[in-house]
Amino acid sequence: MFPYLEILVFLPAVAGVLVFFFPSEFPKRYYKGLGVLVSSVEFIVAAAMLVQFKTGVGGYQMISRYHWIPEFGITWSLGVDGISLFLVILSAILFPIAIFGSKETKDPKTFIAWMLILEAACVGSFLVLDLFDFFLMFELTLIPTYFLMSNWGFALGGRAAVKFFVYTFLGSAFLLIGILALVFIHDGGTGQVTFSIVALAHTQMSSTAGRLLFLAFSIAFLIKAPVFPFHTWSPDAYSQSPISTAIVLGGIMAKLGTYGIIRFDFQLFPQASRSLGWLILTLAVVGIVYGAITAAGESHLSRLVAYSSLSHMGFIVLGLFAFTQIGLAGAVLQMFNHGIYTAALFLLLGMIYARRKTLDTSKLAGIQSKAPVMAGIFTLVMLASIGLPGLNGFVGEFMILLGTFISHRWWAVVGVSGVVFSAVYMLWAYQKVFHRRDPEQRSFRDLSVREVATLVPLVILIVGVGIFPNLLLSRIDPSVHKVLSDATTQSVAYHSSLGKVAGR
Amino acid sequence: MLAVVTMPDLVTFIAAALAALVGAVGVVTLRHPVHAALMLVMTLFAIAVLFVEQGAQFLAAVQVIVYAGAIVVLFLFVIMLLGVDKRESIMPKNAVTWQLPIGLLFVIAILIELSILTKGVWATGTHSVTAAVNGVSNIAVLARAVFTTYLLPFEATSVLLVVAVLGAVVLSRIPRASTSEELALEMESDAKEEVELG
Amino acid sequence: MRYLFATILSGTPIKFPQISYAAIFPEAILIGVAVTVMLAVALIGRREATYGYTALGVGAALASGIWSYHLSQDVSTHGAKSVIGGSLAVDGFSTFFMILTSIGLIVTLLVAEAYIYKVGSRGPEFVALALLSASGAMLMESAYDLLVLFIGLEILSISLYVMVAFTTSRKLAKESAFKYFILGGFASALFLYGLALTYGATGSTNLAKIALFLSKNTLTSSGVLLAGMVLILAGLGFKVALVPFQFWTPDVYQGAPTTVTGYMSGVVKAAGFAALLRVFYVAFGTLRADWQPILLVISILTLLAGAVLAVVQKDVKRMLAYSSINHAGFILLGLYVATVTSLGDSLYYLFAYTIMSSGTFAVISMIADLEGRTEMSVSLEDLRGLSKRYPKVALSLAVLLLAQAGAPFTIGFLAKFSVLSAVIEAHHYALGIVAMLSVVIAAVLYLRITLSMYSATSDAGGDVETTQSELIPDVSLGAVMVELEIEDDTQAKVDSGIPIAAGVAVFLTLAMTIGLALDANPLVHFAARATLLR
Amino acid sequence: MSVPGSWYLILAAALFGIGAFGILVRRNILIMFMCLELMLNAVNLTLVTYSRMLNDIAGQVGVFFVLVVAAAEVVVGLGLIVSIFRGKRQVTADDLHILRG
Amino acid sequence: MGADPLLLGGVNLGVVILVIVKVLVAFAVLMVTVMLMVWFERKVISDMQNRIGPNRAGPFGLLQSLADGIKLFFKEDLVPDQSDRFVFKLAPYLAIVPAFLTFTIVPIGGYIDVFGYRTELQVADPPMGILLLLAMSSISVYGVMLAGWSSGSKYPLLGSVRASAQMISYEAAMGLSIVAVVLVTGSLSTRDMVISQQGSFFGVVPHWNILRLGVIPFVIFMIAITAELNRPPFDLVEAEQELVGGFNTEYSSIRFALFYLAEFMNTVTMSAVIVTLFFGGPDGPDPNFLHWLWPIIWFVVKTGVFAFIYVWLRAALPRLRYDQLMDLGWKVLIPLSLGWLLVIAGMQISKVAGFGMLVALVLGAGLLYRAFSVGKTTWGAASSLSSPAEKTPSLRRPKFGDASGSGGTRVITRITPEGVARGDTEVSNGRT
Repeated sequence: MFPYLEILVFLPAVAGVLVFFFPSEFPKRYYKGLGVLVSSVEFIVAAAMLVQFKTGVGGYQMISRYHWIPEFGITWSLGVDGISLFLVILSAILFPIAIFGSKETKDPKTFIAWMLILEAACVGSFLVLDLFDFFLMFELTLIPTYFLMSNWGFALGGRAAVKFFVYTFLGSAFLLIGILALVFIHDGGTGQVTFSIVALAHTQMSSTAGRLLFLAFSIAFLIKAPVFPFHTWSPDAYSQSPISTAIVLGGIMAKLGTYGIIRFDFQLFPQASRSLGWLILTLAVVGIVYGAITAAGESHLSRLVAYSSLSHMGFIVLGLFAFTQIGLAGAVLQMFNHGIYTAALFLLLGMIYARRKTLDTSKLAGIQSKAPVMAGIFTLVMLASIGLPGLNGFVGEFMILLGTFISHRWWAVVGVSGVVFSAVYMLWAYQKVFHRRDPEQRSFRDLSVREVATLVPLVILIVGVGIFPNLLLSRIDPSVHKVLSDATTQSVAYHSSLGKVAGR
Repeated sequence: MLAVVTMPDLVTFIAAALAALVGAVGVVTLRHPVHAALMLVMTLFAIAVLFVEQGAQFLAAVQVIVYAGAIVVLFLFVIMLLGVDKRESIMPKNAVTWQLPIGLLFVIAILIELSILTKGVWATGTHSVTAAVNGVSNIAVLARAVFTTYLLPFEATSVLLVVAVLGAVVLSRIPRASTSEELALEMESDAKEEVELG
Repeated sequence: MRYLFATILSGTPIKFPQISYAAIFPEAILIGVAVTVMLAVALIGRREATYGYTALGVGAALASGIWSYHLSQDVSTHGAKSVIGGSLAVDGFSTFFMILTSIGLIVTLLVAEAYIYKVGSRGPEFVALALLSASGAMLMESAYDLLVLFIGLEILSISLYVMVAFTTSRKLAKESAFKYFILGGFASALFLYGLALTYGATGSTNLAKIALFLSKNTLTSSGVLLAGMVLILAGLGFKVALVPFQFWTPDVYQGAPTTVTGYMSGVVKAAGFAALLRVFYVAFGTLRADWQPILLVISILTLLAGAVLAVVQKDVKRMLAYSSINHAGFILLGLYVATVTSLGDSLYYLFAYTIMSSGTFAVISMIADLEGRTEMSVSLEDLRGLSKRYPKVALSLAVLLLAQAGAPFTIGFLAKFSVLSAVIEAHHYALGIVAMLSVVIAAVLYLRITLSMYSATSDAGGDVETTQSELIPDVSLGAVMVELEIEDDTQAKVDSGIPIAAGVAVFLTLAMTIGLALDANPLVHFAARATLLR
Repeated sequence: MSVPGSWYLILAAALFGIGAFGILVRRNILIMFMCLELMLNAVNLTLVTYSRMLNDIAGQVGVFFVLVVAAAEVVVGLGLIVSIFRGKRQVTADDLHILRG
Repeated sequence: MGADPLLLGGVNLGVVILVIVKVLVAFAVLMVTVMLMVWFERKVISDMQNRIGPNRAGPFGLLQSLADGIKLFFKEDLVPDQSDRFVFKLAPYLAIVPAFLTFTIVPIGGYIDVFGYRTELQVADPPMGILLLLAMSSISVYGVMLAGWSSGSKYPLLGSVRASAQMISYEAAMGLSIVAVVLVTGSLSTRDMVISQQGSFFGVVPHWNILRLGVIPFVIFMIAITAELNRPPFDLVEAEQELVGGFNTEYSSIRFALFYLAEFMNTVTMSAVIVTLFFGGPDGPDPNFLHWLWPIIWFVVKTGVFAFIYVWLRAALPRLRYDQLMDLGWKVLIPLSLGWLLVIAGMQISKVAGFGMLVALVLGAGLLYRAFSVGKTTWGAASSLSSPAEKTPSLRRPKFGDASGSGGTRVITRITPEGVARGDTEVSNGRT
């Protein structure tokens, strides 16, 4: 079989490392093209994989496995299922766009190299089936991000990068301890040291141990997502990153956290996930409301997106811990959607910044009349983010709320307020930036063809997924079902409700 | 315990122990390096006497030859060569005052640890693992041990001596490297370093 | 004449121990080549032929390493044994460390090539001293008797005192050399006193005999033994810079020639830990309950102090000194845990650490050389814009630093992982979290250094400050681009100034840092197989 | 019957302590160095005493090695001091104040 | 194993008294000998210089030394103002005590029976015997050194620094030649050494160490000991022309007398030691009566010969220059004695380990000596290499990328007054 997954992980990694060693005579202007080229090839491979992916099958597909460090029981194993599938696709879509849309002129060689390595790390994190490998990849995302943020970021990028790094690394610290503890508990029970997710899923442990491990894992994922109250790094990081990195941060890396929750928390500690679900649910709901309120008060557009992201990630977590088929499927779908429209938002912000050198809502005004194309696309993306039916944001959010309502009614009720708030702050910001009359009547160039070309794929996805969610759901559902049935014995009861929603 | 100790032994021990202690205290308290060195010699001699008292004549002689004869002489030599025979006040004004209490604490810790932990039981090991000390003269026994059981460390000491010779040669050849202008720059950079770091 | 044999041959005839020349070959070749170097200088007198001397030294180290590997193969087939009257152990542990020492020595010598060229007339002596000192390290690593250990320690230390003082033309260097000397001597004295008390308590200095005695006897009063143990720990702790005894490290690391600093942080630390591990595992293995609490406190302090103090430094060498303290804490964790597998984990960490640290200091030394800075002061400011001036050097340093931070796909990560796994396996979860905390703190440090290389020069830094309110260094395409392009052309060839030997050394460490992580199993397996002779 | 070994050991411990104290407190480099020698001598006394108490020659062999080591250390140490302080008048550690702990 | 039979039976009052008597007798004898030695030296030198020498006090001026001593004793005792008083007063004693202590290990005869106790004719016969000589000779440096230093004056200080350097330098050679003796004796005890020299080769030639060892250790020992004693031609310590009077310039009165006494006591003692080590000590023909007396006579005669030789040397030889002195010590005597030691060791071992060992060690010794002499010549050449003119790196070091770019030739960092110059690339980056 064609090694899609290996290529997906190693192509950008090898390309990234090679770029580092390019001779300095290599003209600088070609680097960006090179980056786009590599990531586009990556996209093509990902697309081919999507075609190859068998629908209606729950487990991992295209599994490959090599013994890497037998002494530690570490293997190098890759596999994809419905949960990781669209996250990989998301990465493969967003990276070319981020690179293409990037405006970094300083040291393009290193920039491209880091971006490609970051892509490899992100894709790798989604694809690996071995806890050790996952941790490696999970960690590996930090380093490029750190450098991208501090070297190409805004003035305070360095500080934001340190904050980001310390927060997420601290989370990883717990993750690593948790992984090791789990492995040795498994070792104690079976006498077999392994890091394989599949093998570890059936580890027998006391409920206390399970809860502690669940917390250790969750902290890492909640920080990465981010979920209230671990989000404090994110506004700084989003606002100080270069646009391309912000796209990756908000669009892809945030999903690493939620992906980790499904993949590891649910599969490895199903009981603890259920018994401590209320805790995470509460955090998620608080995050939804808090993020929305804070976003409403925020005058810096990037920070606004960061807080809105907090709110939206809260929704996703809500969907996850609802422990219903529909909620979980919605959450997985929403991960994809959120990635798309967040990326689009950041791209637009970058374009605004390139023209006005500021993202402060109080200093921006009257763009709509000068740049109608931009305003139009912005409106569309914003509406998707608010969750307007027919656009992609709606499907996921609706399924999440529905799923949560089934199992955790009151949380869902509070969560709905987030939708309302998001409409408020988004429209408010839109109104300030685009509709107010600009007192100085400064000029504002509309989007160039190139910029439109950058945005078009995302717009298509926003609309397309909104209209045909089943293209995705049909691939997501079996895996979600498998996760749930592995995690719970009662999944059959909820299965029936899936039919109604899916057939909508 | 005292009853079984013979008089000459007791007298010798007390005299030598006192000399050793006085010498040691002298090294630590006397301001003048030369005086301190002399006090050190006194301690070394006293220890040599204690060696003889315990039947280690060879080591006593070597102790005097190596320590008193070579080491302290080298000390004195260096003191005179450098012309640093100035008095040093024990507590210079700018001295770091924490050193004294720390030092005291450290020493008291060692002594208390030893005296309390041991509870009077000082030696718990088995008798004669390597070779028994043999009567009046143990030089042959010592030599035998050095050339059999401890052959390897004995040979290794030769490496140590090579290192020492090499080191001494290297260290004493240093100032050749500087031309006058380098020297000038060096001083300048010294001053700069002080500004940067001091 | 009759008298002679009456004296010497009276009593039992002297039974000389069987000398296993194969076992001491790694040390012997180093010593032999050191002497050869000096003889060559005396007889040929060409002191400026640095490549020749370096080649001799590297050849010796290589031979020693290869022979050690051969020995380790031998051990794995025929089993470990003690040789030469039980004073040396030939086991997986000792051969592991000998190979490690050879690698460290090779790197040191290669890096030193540029340095000894600069030192001029005293260059060959440096090579000889490095070889001798490494032979001391090897002696320490395979010592099976406390006295042998002590002699090895002193051979190592005394040559090192000289190497540290090799260029004392600057005040800082003088000071650090002396500080190192006095404190090193102090540590040796502590170790010796510990040796003496241990001898008194057990009746032997041989590790196996001590262990045998302790396993057979229950001491009525273990005070002397405990005191001896603590003093030995303190003495060796000084050498490897564990926390209450670490205060000399930053000064000495900063003041010493960077080449020597690399050597100290790599080979010397490895030797110290080898001694520490062997003494505590073999001789005091039965007293585990007594030393574990002490080690727990020390390792936690070492981990945290190393990491925290490193972050507040300004000079790169000082930072790395503190970070090496942090690493020492990790290695000690393996000893503290003292499970069957933790020894191998500690060894793996040591190996990784030695490689990374030697490499890092090699690059720092290269930078100081290339930039025309003094050896002692490479501050973060100096590193600014390094990636522009010397892209390859900067990249190497970045990789090595990231490896030290524990970045994935480097041996640094695997090392931390393996020690942590030992800690967790023994159910010390809190300790594991503390260790990871220190990693997080230390990582910030490494990233800071790396970042400063990749950020603009200090001039540009000023610009950033003025435009802070304006946020981005972006977009006004034309002018900036042209400027950058011009700058690049002038600096494109700057990397060509790298001394060949040092370049090879750095490449070697880089290759091992990455290569041994990608194909991790051989080294992991090797470290796990490096068991102690008991 | 000669004096019990524990007396010697206590004396040696005291000497060791005094030497250590001296190193920590004194600022004159040469005197610090002398204190180091004092400590080594205390160790020697300990070893010889144990050698007698245990009726085992190993302790004396140890002293033998310590003497060699001490000699080597002094040679290098004094060489160091001479090379450092050549042409200076004052040999106190307080002169060395750039590096603080 | 030689041990004084006196002490074997346990210690009681009689033994203690006997030991004290032995000490006192030895001291008295030594003092008298020293007195005579001073006279002897002056007389002999006078003779050699065609003078008469002391002839007023006593028969042949024999009491001249006593008279001088009494005169010095009554002179004013001056302590210089700048001196370190305690050390100044201590130094003379440090000079004289080792001189006497060395004498205690010299066996001057066989055994003697007194009051039922059998004892050796030597003050003490410790098992480490000859090491005491080394110990004491190394202690005797202190007297000279501290005397010079404590005077608080430049010339004495220079004298004492010279003295200590000289004494340390020659001690090594001396020790190595003693080791040769120990090697053939198999014991450190002086009595054992003497005993091992009894007998003869082929019944004719005495079985003395000077012959057993080949003459070389003796020559080395002789030269080294002369230097240790600071006697001519190695008396740079008290070179009047250069140093006014050496380390004892500031001394007067009885303290000066003590130094003087120490020097002559050392001369006598060392003559006795040479006899003990190389000339069989009290060994000699024994005409079968007065068994206890003959050894003493032989001993005294031999010692007298060496005492004469010392005086002769003083009269005959000019003083060495300081660098010559050091060269001789380090570059000739030490390698020579090392090499010879190897040869002797080879001879000893070859009896057990076969002839090949001897050959190997002789070869080794030859190589060793050769290496030293090569080192001697090239060391100078090496140091000229590091002279500033030649240090300028004329060589271009090969670097990465040398072939490709003309700009890539980086000359090694040079430090110039203008700043740090880095060859032909980038002279300044704005922060030199």
